[in-house]
Amino acid sequence: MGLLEVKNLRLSYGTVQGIVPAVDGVSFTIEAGETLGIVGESGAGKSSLASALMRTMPRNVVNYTGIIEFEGSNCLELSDEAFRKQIRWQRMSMVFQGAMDSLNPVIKVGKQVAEPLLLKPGIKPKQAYATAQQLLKMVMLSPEVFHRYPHELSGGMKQRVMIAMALIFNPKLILIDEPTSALDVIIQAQIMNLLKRFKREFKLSILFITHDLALASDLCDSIAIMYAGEIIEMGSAEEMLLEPKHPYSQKLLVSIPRLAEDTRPEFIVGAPPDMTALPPGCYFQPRCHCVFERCLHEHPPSFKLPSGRLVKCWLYGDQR
Amino acid sequence: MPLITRLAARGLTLLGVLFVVLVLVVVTLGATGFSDRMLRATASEELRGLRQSLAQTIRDPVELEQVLTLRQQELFRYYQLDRPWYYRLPDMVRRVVTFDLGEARTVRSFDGSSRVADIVLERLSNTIMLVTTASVITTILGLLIGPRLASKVGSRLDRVSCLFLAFSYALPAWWMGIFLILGFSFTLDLFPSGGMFSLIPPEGGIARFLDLLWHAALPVITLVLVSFGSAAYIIRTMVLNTAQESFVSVGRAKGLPNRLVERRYILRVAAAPIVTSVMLGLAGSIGGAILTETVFNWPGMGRLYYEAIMAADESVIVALTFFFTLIYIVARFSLEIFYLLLDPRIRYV
Amino acid sequence: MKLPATMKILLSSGTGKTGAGFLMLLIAVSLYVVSVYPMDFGLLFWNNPAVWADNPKNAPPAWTSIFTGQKKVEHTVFAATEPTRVIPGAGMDTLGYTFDLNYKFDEPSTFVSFALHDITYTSRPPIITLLLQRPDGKEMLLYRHVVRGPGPGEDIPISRYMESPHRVYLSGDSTVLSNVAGFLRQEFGQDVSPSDLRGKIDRIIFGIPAEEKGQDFAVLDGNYTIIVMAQVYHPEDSIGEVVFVLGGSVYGAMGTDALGRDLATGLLFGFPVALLIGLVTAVITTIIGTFMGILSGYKGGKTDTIIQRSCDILANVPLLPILIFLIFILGQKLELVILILIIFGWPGLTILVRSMVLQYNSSQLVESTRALGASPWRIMFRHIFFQIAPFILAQMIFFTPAAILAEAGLSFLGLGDPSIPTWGQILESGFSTGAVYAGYWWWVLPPGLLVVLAAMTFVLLTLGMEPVVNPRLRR
Amino acid sequence: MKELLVMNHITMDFHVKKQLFSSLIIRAVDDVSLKLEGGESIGIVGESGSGKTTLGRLALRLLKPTGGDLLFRGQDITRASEANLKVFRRQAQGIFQDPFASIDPFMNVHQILEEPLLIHRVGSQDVRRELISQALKEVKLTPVNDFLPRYTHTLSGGQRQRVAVGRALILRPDFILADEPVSMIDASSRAEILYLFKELQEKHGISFLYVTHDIATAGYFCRQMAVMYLGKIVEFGRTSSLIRKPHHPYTQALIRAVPSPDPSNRTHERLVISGESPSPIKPPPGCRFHPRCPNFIVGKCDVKLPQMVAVGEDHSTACYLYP
Repeated sequence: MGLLEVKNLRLSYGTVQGIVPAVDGVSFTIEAGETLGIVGESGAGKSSLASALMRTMPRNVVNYTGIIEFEGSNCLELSDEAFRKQIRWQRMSMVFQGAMDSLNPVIKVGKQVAEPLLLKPGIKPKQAYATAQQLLKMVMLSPEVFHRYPHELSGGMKQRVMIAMALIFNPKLILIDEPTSALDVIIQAQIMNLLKRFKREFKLSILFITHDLALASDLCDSIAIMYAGEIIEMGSAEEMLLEPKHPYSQKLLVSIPRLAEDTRPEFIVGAPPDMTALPPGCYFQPRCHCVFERCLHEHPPSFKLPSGRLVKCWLYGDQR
Repeated sequence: MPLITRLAARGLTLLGVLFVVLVLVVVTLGATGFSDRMLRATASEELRGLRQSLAQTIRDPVELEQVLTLRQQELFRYYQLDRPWYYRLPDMVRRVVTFDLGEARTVRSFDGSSRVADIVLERLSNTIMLVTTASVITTILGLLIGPRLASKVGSRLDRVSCLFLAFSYALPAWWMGIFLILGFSFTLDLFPSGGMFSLIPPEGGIARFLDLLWHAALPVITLVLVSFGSAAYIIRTMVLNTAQESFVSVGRAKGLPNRLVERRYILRVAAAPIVTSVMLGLAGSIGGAILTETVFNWPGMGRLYYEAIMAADESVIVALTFFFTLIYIVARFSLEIFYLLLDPRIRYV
Repeated sequence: MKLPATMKILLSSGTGKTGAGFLMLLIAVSLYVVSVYPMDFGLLFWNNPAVWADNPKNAPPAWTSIFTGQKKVEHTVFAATEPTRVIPGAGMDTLGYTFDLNYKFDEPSTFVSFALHDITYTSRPPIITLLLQRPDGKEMLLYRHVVRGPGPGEDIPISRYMESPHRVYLSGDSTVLSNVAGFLRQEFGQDVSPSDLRGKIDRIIFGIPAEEKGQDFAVLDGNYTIIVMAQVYHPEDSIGEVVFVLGGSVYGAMGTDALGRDLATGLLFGFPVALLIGLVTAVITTIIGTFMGILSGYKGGKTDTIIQRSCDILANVPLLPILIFLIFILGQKLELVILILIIFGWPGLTILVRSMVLQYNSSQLVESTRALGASPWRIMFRHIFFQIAPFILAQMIFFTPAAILAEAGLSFLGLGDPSIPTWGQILESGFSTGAVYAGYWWWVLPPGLLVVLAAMTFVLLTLGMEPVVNPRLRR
Repeated sequence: MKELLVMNHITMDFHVKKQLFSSLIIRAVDDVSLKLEGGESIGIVGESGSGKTTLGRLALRLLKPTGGDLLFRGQDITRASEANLKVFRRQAQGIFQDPFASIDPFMNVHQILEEPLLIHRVGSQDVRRELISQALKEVKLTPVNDFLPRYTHTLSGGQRQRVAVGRALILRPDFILADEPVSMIDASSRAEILYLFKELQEKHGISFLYVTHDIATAGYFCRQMAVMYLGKIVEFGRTSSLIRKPHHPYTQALIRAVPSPDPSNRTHERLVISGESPSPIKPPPGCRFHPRCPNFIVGKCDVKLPQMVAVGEDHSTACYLYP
């Protein structure tokens, strides 16, 4: 029994063009202390998945079904208020994308970090602030940052504050959504080192969301690749990075330019699918280099390979 | 300190505004010959009086004319009527700036003084009282309603309210006033149709105050009705914009109760622009007070302005234009300070 | 965003639809008025007391009878230019004019009057007789008039009543008094002296002696016929127009004011005027404001400094007091009002546009277009302008009610342009003559309501534009 | 090959209004010299605040440099007026980071591609139409007629950027500045744009200045590379040698920080320099990098600015570690 078990999660938005699926029947499990990477390109539904787990979806959600079992309780059965009181931030917290505007500009950093703790009955403000100070120290920020306003900090510092903030309740699971996409490579490496250390020291479970497969390799024990709202392949980091099975995963891996080797990066022809008008059959079929007759008409289910890896591709349809 | 420099820059600009308005007023008066006519009238008034008193002592008509001509030249020199109007310009500006506002021709203060400064000053507090009360009520209403609409944007309530807010914005203060007079004063006879106190004001502090409240009710309701629509709408829009920011969803995700998120993450952040826009609108409603006071016969500066225009009393008009600008500018400057206090982002730039 | 798309979004909201509907209404009424009314309506009609002389003063609208339950006399004017029939006779013709009057009111008329226009004759002056046929079968001679004969040396044909008509206030005319006294004596056997009937004429001609005590005459309902007979002695002789006025206590669709002016006509004329004030001011303000804003933001340097300083000052001036002052000193001209509104209106927009343009200045759009070698004008008005166009359109719509309200407020203070009647002025005349305190609601409420309608139209359109300007609100 | 674009000791200062009458100077680019030869490609690599973007804008003369000279085909264009730059504007084009922001959303593809032709008054309507369809074919937006009437919001990021490339290409320029052209594009489409660049370079002999924070894509596309830190070039060299044997500690740190998809990554922390790049308002004295440098020599690095020294064939760096 994993820490977080997601089964057949669906999330759609109601828009002018009609109902647009964002997360389309996603299932995965995160064990305690494990890190799962969700990798996908823009529009693949990664961030919608995160908001579905944290229940921070925009208002125009029309379809929100499935099972999210976290530490034994089904989150979808909890009322908003119960979810907020029992789970959100205390047991499952999140580091948001775009640290630049994720902090309240008119509240001092220290108070923002301590804020959720301050609201807990029985906790003295002094205690809460001390915890916040300590967390800031842990993310390698100087103590004076506590009294600063967000706009006085650099992007890297803000992202550290966001990480400190997510740790205030010492949660079991942290969702981390593109933590470094706006940062420079060196700062990115610093942050990744920090996360790596926390993961090790606190036995944290992490759901790491990124568009960058290389970055995912820095942290993740297993990796799931998303395309058009679905997980099309999922397996251990070793398998996924050394021997991806799905044509999309393969192409994604070789599209990364490498500094050390002389291999030419490759690309996938065509554009990502329009979520309002998905193609028939496999969603990846119009761009796939291995496409055959069946792909055009039938949507592939997840096939479990002997190693335990899941692939949504007809190429593996006969290997049960 | 950049904070002080910013304020100084704003202050300078606003003083510039005051000065430009003043010059505009004075030049308009001078270039249209208005000021000439007024001063001539004053001079000839004085001469007529002189002629009457002199006629008692000087019997010789030729001599009388001579004396009068001499006196006239003297007076013209005194009023600087012997030179084109623009020579008087610096002097006029200086006088107004130093609150040496001169004498009114026909308008009088309540105790009969003809000094413009007396007339204006005794009315100033009445206007400020009216406008401030209305502003405070409007802001509170706006803050109660705006965020509520923002949280339900697109709903039936929001759409209906928007219609109502549009109606409120489109409502002219004077007409609203007339409407209320017709309804509550003429038909229902619940409130007085005008004035600030009853004809014979009741004795005693509390009774007097209640009398004032009774008289102020309709004008205040009028001002609130015509301005709270735009105030609520501005607040709704700003709250709506702020609510889309990602730090708000972070606040929610942090497990903070909804009310707290609304207060600390939306209202608090949007406070600076909200206060500015709402107050700016209200500073503009000093103009609206001119009309409201006229309708309700409220003895404030607006009513005075109307009376002065009807009586073509130049010096009162100049003084009032100056005062309206001054109040407006003081209000704007206090806003700047307020903004700086509310928004840490500005403070440290 | 393209214009059709903008329109689509605008019309997709309830507020936008309502606003557009109101706008159509305003435009339709305005077009009607412009095509029917003379341009100098204000001087020729509205402010010309002679035109309204026959009307009842301070009369409420005719439809108010429905609510009061009492059938008030509706002010009616019977006029004819051509005779209903011509009765040939020996040496003379009789021109007959008949008007049917269905009298179904609960009260006598407030007055009756009779007027003759443009009479031409050759030999003998015509004789005109006014008769009233009553529902009780009795016929009443009201008035007889012999046109003044030719003076010495007057040319033939002789014209009379060309400049000013021959008007008789029948309710007070002495010959009418004696005619009515005669009628009473003959038909009802009442012997009264004409002077006793002063002030009772209307009650008698539309009534019969009352049976109940305390009342001398009761209203006689039914069909009356007003007959005008003119005896002319030459085929060329003509009568321009005969007019019989039944003075009512209610009038038309919107009632009358203290001068007897038909408020409906003035209110109708206010439509195109309000639209003109609003749109002209808004369009010119927007053009200047946008131009200056783009110029200031894109050019920078000295141009920017100069424009910014001017804006800082002009935008901080309290508008209404200055407007009042300038109009008072410079004269009550509508053009002047519009001019002043524009002068103090553009800086606000310029400041907004400038700040938007500044964002675009360092944008990749402007950089890439500059790198292509595009001229500043092309960048400013082909690229930047289109990016902010929806916003500018919204601002323009938003300016319109502000201008309408400002003019109305000014008019309300008695500073309106006297040659052009506006809603504000109609209200002002009501307010300054104490109509409010006399309860003449029909005089003060409709003009204000129309100001609200016109202003609200544009506020609603602005609200409808909201999702266009702020894409976050699009759903 | 002849020198196409030469930057001689270019300096760029920005004035930031701080107070009513005084302003702060930010030196975004400090004494940078660079030569771009015909048909060549140089990558400018650096983090935010390094001045790489400013350098790119200077190369297109979108900014007037505060100091130094800018020569294009031997002609001094440092202070030329916009009117005199007409020829330069035709021969030098730019492709910018955000293909959504750099293209007018009110124009369809046809109008976007026609704009440079209209600005430079090229050809009749028929000629222009022909040129446009040629350019679209070159950036592989086919069938051409499907794309001509489309607005950019209906295109994917990669397609939009190809429209931008087409627009830059249509005047047959000699020089293209590509400022982070692939950073906003999905990873799986990046290589496509880079291949397109390479193809155009080989086919038309266009020179590229490739400004990026991503040393990996630059490493693939550019023959030479300049690494910038706080307004200065700290290392310059042929890409192969610079990436294999980076000399400057900053370049080394930059290369180490680039993640590669290796499952063993998660088992150990990456070696990384601490701290963040300081503000260019108050750059540190001496070597700009010394406060973060692991090899910092007290009394030397923090005193005097190191000069560029050759450390190999066509490879130089500004660091006291290399005499």
